[in-house]
Amino acid sequence: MMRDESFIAGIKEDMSTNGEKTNGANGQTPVKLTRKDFQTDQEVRWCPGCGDYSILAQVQKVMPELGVPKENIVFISGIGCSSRFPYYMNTYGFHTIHGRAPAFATGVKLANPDLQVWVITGDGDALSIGGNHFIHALRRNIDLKIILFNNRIYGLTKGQYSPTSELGKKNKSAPMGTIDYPINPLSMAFAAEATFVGRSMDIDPKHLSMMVERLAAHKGSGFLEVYQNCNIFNDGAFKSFNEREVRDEKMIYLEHGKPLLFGKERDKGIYINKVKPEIVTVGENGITIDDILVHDENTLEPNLSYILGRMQYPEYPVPMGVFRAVQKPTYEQMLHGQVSKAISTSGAGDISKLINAGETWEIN
Amino acid sequence: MMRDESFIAGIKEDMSTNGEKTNGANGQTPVKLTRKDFQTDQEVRWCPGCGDYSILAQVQKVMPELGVPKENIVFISGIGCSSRFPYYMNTYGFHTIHGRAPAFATGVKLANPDLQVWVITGDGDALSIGGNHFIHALRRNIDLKIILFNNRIYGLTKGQYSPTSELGKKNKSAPMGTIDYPINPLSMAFAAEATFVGRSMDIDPKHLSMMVERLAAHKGSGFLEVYQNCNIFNDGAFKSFNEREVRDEKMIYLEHGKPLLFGKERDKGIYINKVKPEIVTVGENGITIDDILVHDENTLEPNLSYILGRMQYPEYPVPMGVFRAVQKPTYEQMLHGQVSKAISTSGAGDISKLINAGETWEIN
Amino acid sequence: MSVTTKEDQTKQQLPVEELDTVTIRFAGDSGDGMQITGTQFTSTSAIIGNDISTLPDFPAEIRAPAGSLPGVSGYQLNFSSRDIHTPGDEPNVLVAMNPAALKVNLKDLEAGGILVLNTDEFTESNLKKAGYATNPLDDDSLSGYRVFKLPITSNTLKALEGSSLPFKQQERCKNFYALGLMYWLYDRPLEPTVKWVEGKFSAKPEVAEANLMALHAGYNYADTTEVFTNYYKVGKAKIRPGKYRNITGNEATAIGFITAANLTGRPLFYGSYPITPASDILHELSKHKNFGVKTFQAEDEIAAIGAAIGAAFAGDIGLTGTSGPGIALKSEAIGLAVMTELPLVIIDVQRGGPSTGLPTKTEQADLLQVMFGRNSECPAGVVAPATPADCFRMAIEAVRLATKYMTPVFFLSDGYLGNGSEPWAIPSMEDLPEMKVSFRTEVEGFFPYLRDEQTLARPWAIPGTPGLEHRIGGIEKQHITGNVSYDPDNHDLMVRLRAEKVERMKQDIPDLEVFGKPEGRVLLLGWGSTYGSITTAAEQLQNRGVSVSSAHLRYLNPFPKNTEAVLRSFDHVIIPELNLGQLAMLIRAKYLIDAASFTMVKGKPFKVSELIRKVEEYL
Amino acid sequence: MSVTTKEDQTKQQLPVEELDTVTIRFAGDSGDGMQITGTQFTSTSAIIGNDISTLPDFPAEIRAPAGSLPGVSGYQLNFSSRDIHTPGDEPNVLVAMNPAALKVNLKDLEAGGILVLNTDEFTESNLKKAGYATNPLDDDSLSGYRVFKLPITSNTLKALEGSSLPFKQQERCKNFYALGLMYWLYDRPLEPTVKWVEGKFSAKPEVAEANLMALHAGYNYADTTEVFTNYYKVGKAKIRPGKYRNITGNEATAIGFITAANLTGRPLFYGSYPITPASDILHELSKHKNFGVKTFQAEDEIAAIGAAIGAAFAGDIGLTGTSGPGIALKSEAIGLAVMTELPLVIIDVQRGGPSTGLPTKTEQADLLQVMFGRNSECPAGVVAPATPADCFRMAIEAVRLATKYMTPVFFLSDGYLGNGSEPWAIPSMEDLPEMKVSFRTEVEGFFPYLRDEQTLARPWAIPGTPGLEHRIGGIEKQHITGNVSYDPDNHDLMVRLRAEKVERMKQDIPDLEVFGKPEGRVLLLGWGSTYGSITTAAEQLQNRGVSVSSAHLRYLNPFPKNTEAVLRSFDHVIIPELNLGQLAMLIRAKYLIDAASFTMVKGKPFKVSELIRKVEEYL
Ligand SMILES: Cc1ncc(C[n+]2csc(CCOP(=O)(O)OP(=O)(O)O)c2C)c(N)n1
Ligand SMILES: Cc1ncc(C[n+]2csc(CCOP(=O)(O)OP(=O)(O)O)c2C)c(N)n1
Ligand code: SF4
Ligand code: SF4
Ligand SMILES: [Mg+2]
Ligand SMILES: [Mg+2]
Repeated sequence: MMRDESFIAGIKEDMSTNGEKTNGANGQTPVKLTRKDFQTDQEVRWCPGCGDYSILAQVQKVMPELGVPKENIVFISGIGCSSRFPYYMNTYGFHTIHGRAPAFATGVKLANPDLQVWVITGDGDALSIGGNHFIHALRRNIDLKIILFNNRIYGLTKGQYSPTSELGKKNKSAPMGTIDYPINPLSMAFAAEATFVGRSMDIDPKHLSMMVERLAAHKGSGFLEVYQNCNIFNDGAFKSFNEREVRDEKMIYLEHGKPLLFGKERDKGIYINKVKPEIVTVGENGITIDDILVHDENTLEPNLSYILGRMQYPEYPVPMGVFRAVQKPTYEQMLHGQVSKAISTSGAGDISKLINAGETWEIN
Repeated sequence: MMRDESFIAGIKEDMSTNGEKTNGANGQTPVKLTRKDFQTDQEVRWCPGCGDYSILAQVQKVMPELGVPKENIVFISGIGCSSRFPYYMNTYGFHTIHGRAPAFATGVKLANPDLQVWVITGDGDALSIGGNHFIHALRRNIDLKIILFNNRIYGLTKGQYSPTSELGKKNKSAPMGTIDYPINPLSMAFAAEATFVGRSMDIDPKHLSMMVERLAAHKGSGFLEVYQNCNIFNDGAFKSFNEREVRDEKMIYLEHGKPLLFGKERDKGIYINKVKPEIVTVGENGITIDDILVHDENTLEPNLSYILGRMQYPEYPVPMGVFRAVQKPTYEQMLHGQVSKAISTSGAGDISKLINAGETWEIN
Repeated sequence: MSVTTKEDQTKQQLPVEELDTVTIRFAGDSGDGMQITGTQFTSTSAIIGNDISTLPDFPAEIRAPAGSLPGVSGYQLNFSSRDIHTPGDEPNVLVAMNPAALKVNLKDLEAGGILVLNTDEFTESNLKKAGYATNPLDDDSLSGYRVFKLPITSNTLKALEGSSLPFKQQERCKNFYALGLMYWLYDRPLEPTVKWVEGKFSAKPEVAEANLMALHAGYNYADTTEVFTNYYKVGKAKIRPGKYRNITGNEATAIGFITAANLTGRPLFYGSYPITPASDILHELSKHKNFGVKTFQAEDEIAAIGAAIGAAFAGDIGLTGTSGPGIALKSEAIGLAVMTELPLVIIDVQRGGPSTGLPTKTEQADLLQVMFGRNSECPAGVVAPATPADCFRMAIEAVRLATKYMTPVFFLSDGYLGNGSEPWAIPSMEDLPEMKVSFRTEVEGFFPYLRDEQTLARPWAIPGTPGLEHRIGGIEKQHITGNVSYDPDNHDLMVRLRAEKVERMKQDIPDLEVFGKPEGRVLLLGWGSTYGSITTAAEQLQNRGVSVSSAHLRYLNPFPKNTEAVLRSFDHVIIPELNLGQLAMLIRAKYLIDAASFTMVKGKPFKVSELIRKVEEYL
Repeated sequence: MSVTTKEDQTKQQLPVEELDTVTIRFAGDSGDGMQITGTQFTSTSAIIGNDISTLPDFPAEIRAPAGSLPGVSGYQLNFSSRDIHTPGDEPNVLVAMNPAALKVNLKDLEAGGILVLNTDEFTESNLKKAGYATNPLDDDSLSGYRVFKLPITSNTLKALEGSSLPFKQQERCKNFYALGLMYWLYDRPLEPTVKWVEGKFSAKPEVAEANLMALHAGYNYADTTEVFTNYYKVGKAKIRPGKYRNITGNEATAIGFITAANLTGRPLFYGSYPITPASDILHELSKHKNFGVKTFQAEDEIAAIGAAIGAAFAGDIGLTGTSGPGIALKSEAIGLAVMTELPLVIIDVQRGGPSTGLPTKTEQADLLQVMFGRNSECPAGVVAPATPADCFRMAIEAVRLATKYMTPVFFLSDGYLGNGSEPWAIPSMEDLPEMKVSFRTEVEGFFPYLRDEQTLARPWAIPGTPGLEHRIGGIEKQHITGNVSYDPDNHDLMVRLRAEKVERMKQDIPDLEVFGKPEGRVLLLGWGSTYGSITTAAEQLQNRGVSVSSAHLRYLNPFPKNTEAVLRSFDHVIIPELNLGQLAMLIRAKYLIDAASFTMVKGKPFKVSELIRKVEEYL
């Protein structure tokens, strides 16, 4: 892609410094908000025990920390249980139509880059009907904070398989078992070259809130997959690896600049043999800590992240954390940059000139 | 995805041996077809000089070799210059709507797995409006032979940028330059875990016909990207690496089981340093042929293919050939397998039983 | 058929009242099993020979918080010794399992109606969730009803003492207790439910036993405590003899299409993407793979219809189903099916709108969408079942017309039909139409767009047929050859041919029938799920001796041949619809008849009384 | 203004004929530059004061094989000393640059018309490509015309001898040679084209020079060879004084929306996905980023409208544009905009259908789609420009209504309007309406669905406004609060409020004007791009003294207040449409007037003569 570099350099010059206004940037005294400020008067209508509650709680907890005034925050969702989320956030919100939330969010962000725009979606919403918008929003590197509640099922429509359901799973619409090979949401995000990709889960609130904070801080297309339990239609979908008792051995937490270690004793690690990750034990077979892959979120080529994202249970420990966080000019910066450049080149638009342009003639 | 293995094993048992009938399988004497048999009486309506002609010629050339009777071949396309293709193939054909060809093709293949079903699409058709169907067809591993004519432009609508257009490219709809980061079609295919992924180009007919043959032979979701010159709206899009004079140095042909070598002297090769490919020279800096990555199409995990697919000009030589060719049960096999299983378990459906099922009562 | 168990001894001494029609509504929390209670009461009533009609009412949330207003789930049924067509305007009896259920449903109960309350659930916290400031058990807000305050939960638990089931599960049996109470009150036998429970829970005998104990406990409680001072009988209805089963519209739709495909001799292919209230059709069809049915859950509605069209091209019976928002998405592809003249049936189980609207409620507002919701002149057939069981017949009709005329046909159901149920007189195989399809195989004289003279259908020539290789697509076709053609006159011709083809279905559809006198003062003209209310209104008015007839369009495009003649035989035509007057618009435009539109868009069917009041304005 | 160069000397001695109207069609291969020839002739004619009207006719293929029938590209223009409204029924002159162009266009040429042929291209191979068995230059098939056989290509090459341009490029100048011929024949000045060429090719002076040499060569050839034995003059038309420019409908649309946004004080956001014939609006808008215009080429039509709705939510003027198939795809999202009551304008540049249809041809068959092509009751405003220049005005109207009433409005253009051009009387800034929008900022008393009493609009409260945080969405809204509501009565109310809101736009749109007497025997009622033919037909009939008037609806939903009154003032209403009677259906249903529908679906406008023949049936 020969032209990228010089073009981006050009764009960087044109760019006005757009970005969300932080608290007080409006010229007002910053008001310290609390979690309660982000709750609405609408009754929360998820099934009792649903993992969505925990995600809501963590997001509401993180919000006041971000220093963004709540009028500058917009939550946009598609359709699904998860997509009811905006009703419970006392910010601006838009519960749109199935699968298209990234498109609406794109319009909001392009219209006003000062807004912090979140997208809440489900595995069906984002990866089935909405797969294309999801990919295109990510590849454009528009600054959206996308959280996908992955419960591996269609919750709202009562239990059909979703694109992340396991092969062979029996359910309402596949009584003999699903025959669709599941999609790996992270692979999609890497293919689309999302600049931020992370994963967390409903039942690890501390990690979850940390990930939400990281996502909020990122400028560019951000994607966070959250494993979420649907206790009605797909109870325990993740429990074989994410229950507290087994978690240490069956999951691995990614930390930038640190070796990829896991296990109760933190003695197991990931070693990359050519391109294939292998599990090795430090201290066995001559393996030392130096053999262990050191995590690096920041490489522009998503090769490593892609490989980590493909590590799946039970062959591998399931990675949690930030897979990738890189910086490149965002779509809204480039678009508004072109607007600024056009104005500086041709002057601010003048309607009278516009309509009188081209060849004209007078009739007397 | 724990359940895969046992489920697939089960499926394999259920599967009737579906597959395209080859010539003569109908019980008729095989007739040797020629290239002419695959030409129609419709005037070919592409611009003179368009790369599409070459692709048509190669496909028409390969067809008779396949041994599939032409009544069992179906070409399905979306909308675009490329999508006019079916009109010129004297087989069954369906010129559908923009972006949705994989969906129509899925229906055809599921209705009759004996048919050999080809999908012809463009970079806009497959990756812009049709991105989601493209991914879902691939991930289901339904036996479709998808050829994407990538000319990095919207041809039929006269020159707007496409999802594969280079960043910064000036064109009809982006007079100040495209600000969309381009999509890498191969990355998408790997993310969707397509079981066959290849690349070729209009101006290398020998390679192209070989790739078409390979694609035809594959059972499962097959994807072939073909670099195609649109001499009207994007002339020379690939010439910086694919012109005859520079090709040897700037492209690399993948061969299964062979080291990844290129260059006029075939002395340059690809070395994988952790997960990052590097270009090295055999005989320099202590590099021997054994350091060179040996190509392997058949690993189930698409890690390596993914990394190769991300090698882009000018940083890397552009790979051509088969990136990945693996075998797993196809969607139509599993679906028809479930049908067979249901019949063997519950008996062939009986309408009278069906309507009289459940609690019934008599009124006299 | 009535059962006399030993527990029935008290009953014999109590006064019994004969009623001809009763409407009961069971209401409780989503977790309370009210749908089961309702369907059990329904089947039992059907089995003993009542005519029945039902209306389930689900909450929009999967499982709203227990005890909350949005979490209330209801099931209304009407059973009668007469021929009935609606679940009843106002319940005569309301069984409310908690305060929220009372709050949501009380306004519908008839004045003086019977109100059965589960007192155990009227706790402070539940009252608060339902928004009651004071406890209605204690204030006099219920004084206008015959209230029975019963500790249903605790009685159930008492009856199950010693059961090995966990507490929560024991508690869940309370719906069977309530069912037992009602069985006693309306003199129903327990056997059918006993049989059902035993079958359903055959793998979990403790659950079966607990449910049956609760059922009997409820029945016996009523019998021994004399809490009810009389009981009721509702006699057998005069129902056409035959074999019956209870069926929901969505079930009838699914098996209707399986049957239709079977009659054509081709496999059924169903491409769909889940959406309320159409998903159950996908669920049902996916269970019947042994009929060669292929169900394909696509990535979205567009892929679903795309696959169905592809399957039709390849010779399957192509079917796709969804609700209104999904139809919007499918509309571009429907245009392609019209242009390529392939047989395709599109199911629309309508729901409240616009946009996401009221997904779990019913509406009839997609008629104009299915008629016109595509670019350019793009005609398609439209049929609409009138009752849940009628879905079976109209499914067959849709396939018959689509395959015979080689064109898409809409099957316009709605949430009320889909989820509602009624007894279905199971047809015998001989009643079903002949409709075997045959593909073109003859090479000589084959042209993809050469038309049948009578139907204007083009030949169905499927891939795999030697010598008929041809190409179709969405660009205008040349008459006869089917080649791409930009010729102006050809386009005009083809546009008119496609329209004429749909128009010609007229020759193949039955006349519009009039219920009542064939001429007179007022005709109520309806379509779709309003059949029950409209027919009942007409019937009641006719019983009063008023000159009112009704007619119900089950074919909406084209209209039956005699439609205009029927309409012109009445001084006034009133068209009641659950929309803002869509059929009325079509009728007015076509026949220039000043038909009055009567509309209500509340996510639920008309009440008979509302229709009667409307008609009275014209008398 | 006429130019007398030294070459004009011969001309002075030849007879000149004064004509009041001439129709020329230039036709050639797609690569022959006929569109440039046509537009140059058009601008020059406009500049010297003729009234003009044009009809370009592109092939559907990008560049079909040279010399083939599908590769023919044409440009027809009508210029006159009278007020004209159509590009003319039949050309008086046909310039055919090759056999294919002759083959495709000859049938339209008037009997005895002038036929200019480029003999150089009548080679055997070209004749074969065009399907000529014998050379029409040699047989007598052209005997009914005044044929001029000229070696245009070789003359051009001769004139360019010595040019440094490659042969191919020299050959391409032949269109300017042909233009020169026609300029001479119709007595047009060369200056405007000279100026244009110099400007256009300022970076390539050799090209400019070659084109101008060809132009002069053509002109001089006519002047010196006396191949034409007379020439023509077409005098100035009486045109309203003012400043004019030639403008296509798509250009007028683009700058209309830029102007509209500017008048509201908000930036324009255009979300679109390319599609013929709407793409040029995207191209044009993308050039005007200095007006703050943001163009977003989305991944598909759904994303395009989604982004436009998102932008509207955030306070931009949300605009999305496409053609019929794209509208089908957008329909679900339009429903959301209706439900969330956001201002949005949807452009539909209609084309031939159904399905992919005839993508480069015109049609008026999306009216019912935009009215009804969405699930449930989902009303939106609809405006339709009548001429290319009228697109400017109606774009402003669309934005004015959408922002004032907070609801989606369709802008219904078509291929004929979009690509066609006409002189546009450039408005002065003072002529433009006041329509500044203001957002809600007041926190006190804010409710998302509290309505303006007069317009029923809800407040536009955009993200970023402190204290007005609120949530909207596609589920039914509670009146005033905008909270999710499943209440039956609320739903009925909201359905009717949304309909009423659109209906109330009536108070804000001008009356329907009648061209001709306000009452009489026949009214021709039209809409959209048929304005020209209908008005011309009415005018010609009026000139004959016949009682015929015409009226043109530029507001289609709602109709202007006086519509019924206008219609009832005539014995017969005839509604000519390029569809199967869509407006006729709406009018008949609404007013129960027996309006006659006159339809033609040929991918091109009515001929005036066809309309006149139709009207004559009613006289
Ligand atoms: C156009 C359209 N098609 C289908 C639906 C029905 N629908 C609503 S949500 C949903 C899937 C929800 O699954 P997911 O996105 O995983 O969300 P969850 O409920 O599991 O949180 C579907 C199919 C719809 N609302 N709109
Ligand atoms: C629903 C719809 N939207 C838009 C179009 C217009 N359209 C036709 S082809 C095309 C893009 C073609 O690009 P590509 O797929 O790259 O094919 P190419 O012409 O380059 O071969 C577009 C936007 C359409 N036909 N249908
Ligand atoms: S259905 Fe599942 S995902 Fe939806 S609210 Fe209930 S538990 Fe949560
Ligand atoms: S526009 Fe480009 S892609 Fe299309 S036919 Fe012409 S050269 Fe080929
Ligand atoms: Mg889900
Ligand atoms: Mg392309």
